[in-house]
Amino acid sequence: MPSLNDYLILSAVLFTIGTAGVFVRRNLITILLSVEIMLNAVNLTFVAFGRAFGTVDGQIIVFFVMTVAAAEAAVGLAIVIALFRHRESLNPDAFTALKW
Amino acid sequence: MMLLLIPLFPFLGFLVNACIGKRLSKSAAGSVAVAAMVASFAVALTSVIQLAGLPEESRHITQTVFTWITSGDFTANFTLRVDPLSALMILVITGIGSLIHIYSTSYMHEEPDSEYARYFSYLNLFASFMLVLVLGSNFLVMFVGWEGVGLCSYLLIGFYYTKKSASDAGKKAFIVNRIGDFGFVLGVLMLFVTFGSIEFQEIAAKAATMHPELTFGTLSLATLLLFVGATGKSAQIPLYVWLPDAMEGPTPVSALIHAATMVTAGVYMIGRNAVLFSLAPDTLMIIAVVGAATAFFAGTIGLVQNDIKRVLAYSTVSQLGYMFLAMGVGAYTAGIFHLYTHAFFKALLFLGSGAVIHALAGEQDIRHMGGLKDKLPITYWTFLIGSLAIAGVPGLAGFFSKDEILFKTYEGGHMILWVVGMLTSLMTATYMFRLVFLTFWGERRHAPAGHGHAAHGHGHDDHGHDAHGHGDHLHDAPKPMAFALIALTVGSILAGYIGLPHALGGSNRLEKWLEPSLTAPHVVAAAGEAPAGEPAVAAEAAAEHGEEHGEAVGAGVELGLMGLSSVVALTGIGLAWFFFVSDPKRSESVAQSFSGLRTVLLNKYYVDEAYNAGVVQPIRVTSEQVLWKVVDVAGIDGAVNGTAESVGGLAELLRRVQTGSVRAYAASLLLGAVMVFGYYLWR
Amino acid sequence: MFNAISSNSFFIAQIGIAAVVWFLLQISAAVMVYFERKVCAWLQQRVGPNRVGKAGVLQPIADVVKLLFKEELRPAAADPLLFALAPIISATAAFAAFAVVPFGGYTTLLGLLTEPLPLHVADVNVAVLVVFAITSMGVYGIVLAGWSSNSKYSLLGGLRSSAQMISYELSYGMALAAVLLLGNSMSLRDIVNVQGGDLNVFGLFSIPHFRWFLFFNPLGFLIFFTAGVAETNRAPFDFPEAEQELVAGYHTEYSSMSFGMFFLAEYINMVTVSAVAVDLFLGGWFFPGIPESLGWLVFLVKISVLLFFYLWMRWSLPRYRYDQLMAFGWKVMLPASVLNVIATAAAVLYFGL
Amino acid sequence: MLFYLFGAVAVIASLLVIAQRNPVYSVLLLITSFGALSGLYVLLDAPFAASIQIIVYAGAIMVLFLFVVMLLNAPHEDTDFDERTHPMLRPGPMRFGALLAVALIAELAWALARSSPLTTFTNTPVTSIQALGRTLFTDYAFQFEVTSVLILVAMVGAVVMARREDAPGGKR
Repeated sequence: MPSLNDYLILSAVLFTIGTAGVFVRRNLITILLSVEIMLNAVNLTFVAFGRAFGTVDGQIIVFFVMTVAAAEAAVGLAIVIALFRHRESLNPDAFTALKW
Repeated sequence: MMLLLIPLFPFLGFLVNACIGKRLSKSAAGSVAVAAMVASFAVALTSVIQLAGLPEESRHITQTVFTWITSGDFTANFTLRVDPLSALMILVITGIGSLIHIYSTSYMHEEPDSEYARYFSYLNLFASFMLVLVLGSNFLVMFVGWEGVGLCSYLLIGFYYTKKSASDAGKKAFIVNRIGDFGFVLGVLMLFVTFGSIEFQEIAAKAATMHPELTFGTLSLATLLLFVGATGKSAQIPLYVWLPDAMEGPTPVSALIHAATMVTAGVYMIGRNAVLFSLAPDTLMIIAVVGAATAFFAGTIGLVQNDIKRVLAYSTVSQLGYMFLAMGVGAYTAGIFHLYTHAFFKALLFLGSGAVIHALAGEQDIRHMGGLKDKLPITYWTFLIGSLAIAGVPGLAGFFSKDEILFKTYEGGHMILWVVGMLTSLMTATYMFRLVFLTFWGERRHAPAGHGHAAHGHGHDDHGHDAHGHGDHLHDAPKPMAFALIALTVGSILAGYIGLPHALGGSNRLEKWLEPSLTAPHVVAAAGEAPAGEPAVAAEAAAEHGEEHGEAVGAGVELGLMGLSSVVALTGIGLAWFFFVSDPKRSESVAQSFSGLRTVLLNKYYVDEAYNAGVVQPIRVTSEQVLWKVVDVAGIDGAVNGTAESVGGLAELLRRVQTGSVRAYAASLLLGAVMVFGYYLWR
Repeated sequence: MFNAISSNSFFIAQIGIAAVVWFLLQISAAVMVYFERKVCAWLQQRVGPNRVGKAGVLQPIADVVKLLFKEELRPAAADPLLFALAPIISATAAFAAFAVVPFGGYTTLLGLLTEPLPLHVADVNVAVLVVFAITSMGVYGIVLAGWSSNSKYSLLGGLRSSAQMISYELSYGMALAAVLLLGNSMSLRDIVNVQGGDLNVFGLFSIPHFRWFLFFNPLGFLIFFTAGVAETNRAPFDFPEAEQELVAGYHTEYSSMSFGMFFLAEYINMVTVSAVAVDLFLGGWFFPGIPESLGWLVFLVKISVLLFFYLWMRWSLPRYRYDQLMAFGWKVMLPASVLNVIATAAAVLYFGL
Repeated sequence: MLFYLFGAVAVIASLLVIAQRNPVYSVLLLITSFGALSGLYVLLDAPFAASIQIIVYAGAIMVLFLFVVMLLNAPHEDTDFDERTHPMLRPGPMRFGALLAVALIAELAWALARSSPLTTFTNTPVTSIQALGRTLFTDYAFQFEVTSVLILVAMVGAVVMARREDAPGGKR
């Protein structure tokens, strides 16, 4: 029977993978995917804690996180599409016009 | 409720004329304005009748229109209140106001439509503000009217704004009034601090029950400040200078605002707070002295002025001085009475002079008039009666009121003031009849070519020329003007009889009528009996001591004084006749012999010059050299620009952070997260 | 959440049931193919398959054999892994969905077993959600097939179907929600048991085993069924494979058995949707006057009725236009289903159903 | 041991997601990882969370991703752009970020090491969806409403942004 810490370690690992993904990848869509990974890592901790404390709050927060994730995905992808129309590229470094 | 309608009608008239006046024909605009005034007069009349029906102790009608300001425990309601005093005022304002409106319809007829509408909109606005002033039941509402009439007076004095002198006069009036209003506001604030209220009634009640030692300092100061406001509004020394210049406005305006109504606001205000002032004897003394001084001073100037309207203006100042004298000696009734009669005959005189100017195509210099007696019969007779009234010839309005004042002064024991008053009334008679004789009697003295032209800056030019071309058949006042003149003449003859003194077998009805307004509210006074009844009684005593002494001194003295003053009046007229009719040379010779004094008088004692040198210039110089060139440019602008520039410079540095690379932002975000997290782990 | 396995024989029996279900599903596909043609023929006043075997009953077998012997083609430009994966995904999803669908009461297999055995593969207390989840997984099969085979027609078909399925999943879920309110549970078995109660007709008389949610929530049923049709890409919503426009949509490039799997998946999905519909609305294995022991038969009959509806619709209704489909899905179905949920909730609160 | 199975799947899949050059594969692998996570939720007696994990994430959000990937015909990363990228701009933040990621996991490990290990789950699990729903619509009612508004806003925003100018109808 795995302990709470195991779940936490797992989610820590996942979260870091996501974080690394955000930086390593040069494709906006993949970066968004990495963000989703991070979100899910957090969700895992929530569910695990909820289970540990025997409350439903963990799952409810997961519910909210998912809603937010959906919103984020919708808007993010819309932006990606708009960007892709302007330059035929999805590389975030292609969009550095908004600076000094 | 009806009270609101009284100021509302003129205001509506104002709105109509101000908004769509340009598109209205003259007759339409004029009739709108007149209708508004007449309607308001009707309402005023009905409400006063209703008021008279009420029992003496509760003789007032109050209407709270809306709660205006509420902050903490302080609330100011927009409340209108009619009591005997304000009843008298609204009747005068609406009544004479209507007449003057009617008069104006034909007087201003040469103006282009838009100007015409503008004129009437201003006039209506003035009326409405004036009514608010007298109807307001607390200082705040009164102050609204107070400032409002100031504004209208400014607008109307500068009505011919294309004329430099006119606009200057407007500004002068406005600024001088500001000085007075400043004092007024301070006084109001002080009263509020002292009594925690701005309602006339409450303040009066509280003050009446206050301990004398409490009242001593604060009340004197507060009332004094209020009086400063009054001097501004009612053209007393030292702030009278604006009124003579105000004659730049159209003559009916001078009649309405600068003779009948607005300038008496100060007097009214003092009457309104009679209780307060009675509790501040020092202030009363000052008021009395200032009043008397102004009366005399202005009278002397009036003797030598040559502009028909300026003479009247100075006489107005001096009559106002009379009123303040009355207030000062605690004869509030007398003061208000004089205010009321004066409204009639001074309006009449102004309108008469207006008729003359109208007939002479804008000629205002009496040296170029004369011999109009037969040309302008109506004007002449009405003007004559007005002059008799103001001179104080027995049987006419002025006689009773002026006499009342002098009598009260005398029995108040202020001998010097009484003498000054007498002298002034002598002068009054003199300069008034100088005016009459020079204007209407003798030969027609035409203006030297071009001079007349210069004199009439009014819109009368077009119809000025033909008047000059064949000056023989001048036309007398047209119907509306004639109507107004005659109505006012009747007024000036009869107005006095409501205040017929006991001595002449009349029971001074006016005094009875006004009493409730001038004494502390009975209920509260009664409540105040127990702890500090003494001052309350004192207050009543002070307010009514005229009556008591009336018995004390006795009718004999009063009669004697009347006789004396009538003699004085006749003497004055005689003097005028002696100098200006029987042999005009005499006046010249006298003028020669006292040339120095004459020039001084002609230049109004150089007061304007003194003010200019002592007040205006220093302020101008300091604000130009110091405030503008140093404080504003270096200090304020420097601060503003400095802020802007420093922010800009900082931005120059900070914007380097904006690499525009999403990943960089994310990195910084993560860095922050890592550091915060690390901190919590580490500590 | 899987209910405890009590004894060996019981365990074996369950395995058996799983196997039977799996087999039956396969068969059903074949049967469906046959009936599809037959019904089509009837509706078009033709004879239909009649060569292979008596009245062409063996036709499906022949088809399968044909499919098996065809060559497995793969476009050069296709993405090999996904191209292979896609049909498997859809087939798996199709099969898996049925796993949580109960299709009968308890049986002891005529006394073979000691304790009664529930007739389902797996009882999940959120069965409804699971069904929903798995159907939504089915999308990937089609989308990936469309994308991986790297051909315009396929891609278009894939995109269309993904859009279509996402749009109709919403109404599908909403219809489910209404039923959940009525059944006050997410376990299909509980829901069916509730429907096993008596139907009280206006307090006049009551019919046993007739408390079907169809009567309480007809609109819900309509929506559910329509959405189901769309989910399974059947006419009149068969856009992914609109022959006239896209040759054959997402499986244009597929041949042989991989095509067969799509084929299979489509029919099994139909069965699953019908089964779920029966469980949710048509009182599962209950029917007035028929003992629960014969429940599975009742269930079968009901499913067949629904399946017949599928065929009937396919051969009698013309296909929508794509934009019409979308407009219908978002502007008619979704609002209707939402209103339906609200109305149902209100009714449940008010009448205490 | 199911936990380790699912955990391994999740981690490996996620790693592959970011190691993958082809976004389509990334999406699919992410879906796999989500499947594993939902399995973990099941193990944590959270069937509801598990189901919506599949329905919402795998079933809706990921389809959306896949859809976009296909719509843009997702370019692999070595587009002509990358060659033209400003060298100072490209690798710097990437390396730095990776470094930070390492630091982060180090910190997390540290934190876990310090924390007293909650060995097992002793509390009785709350599996009933009724309880969940009750809490959601009573204690979290306000948050729920806020979220709905958020969704609405996101929807409008997405429609507006993804619409292309020449086609007023807009694209999904």
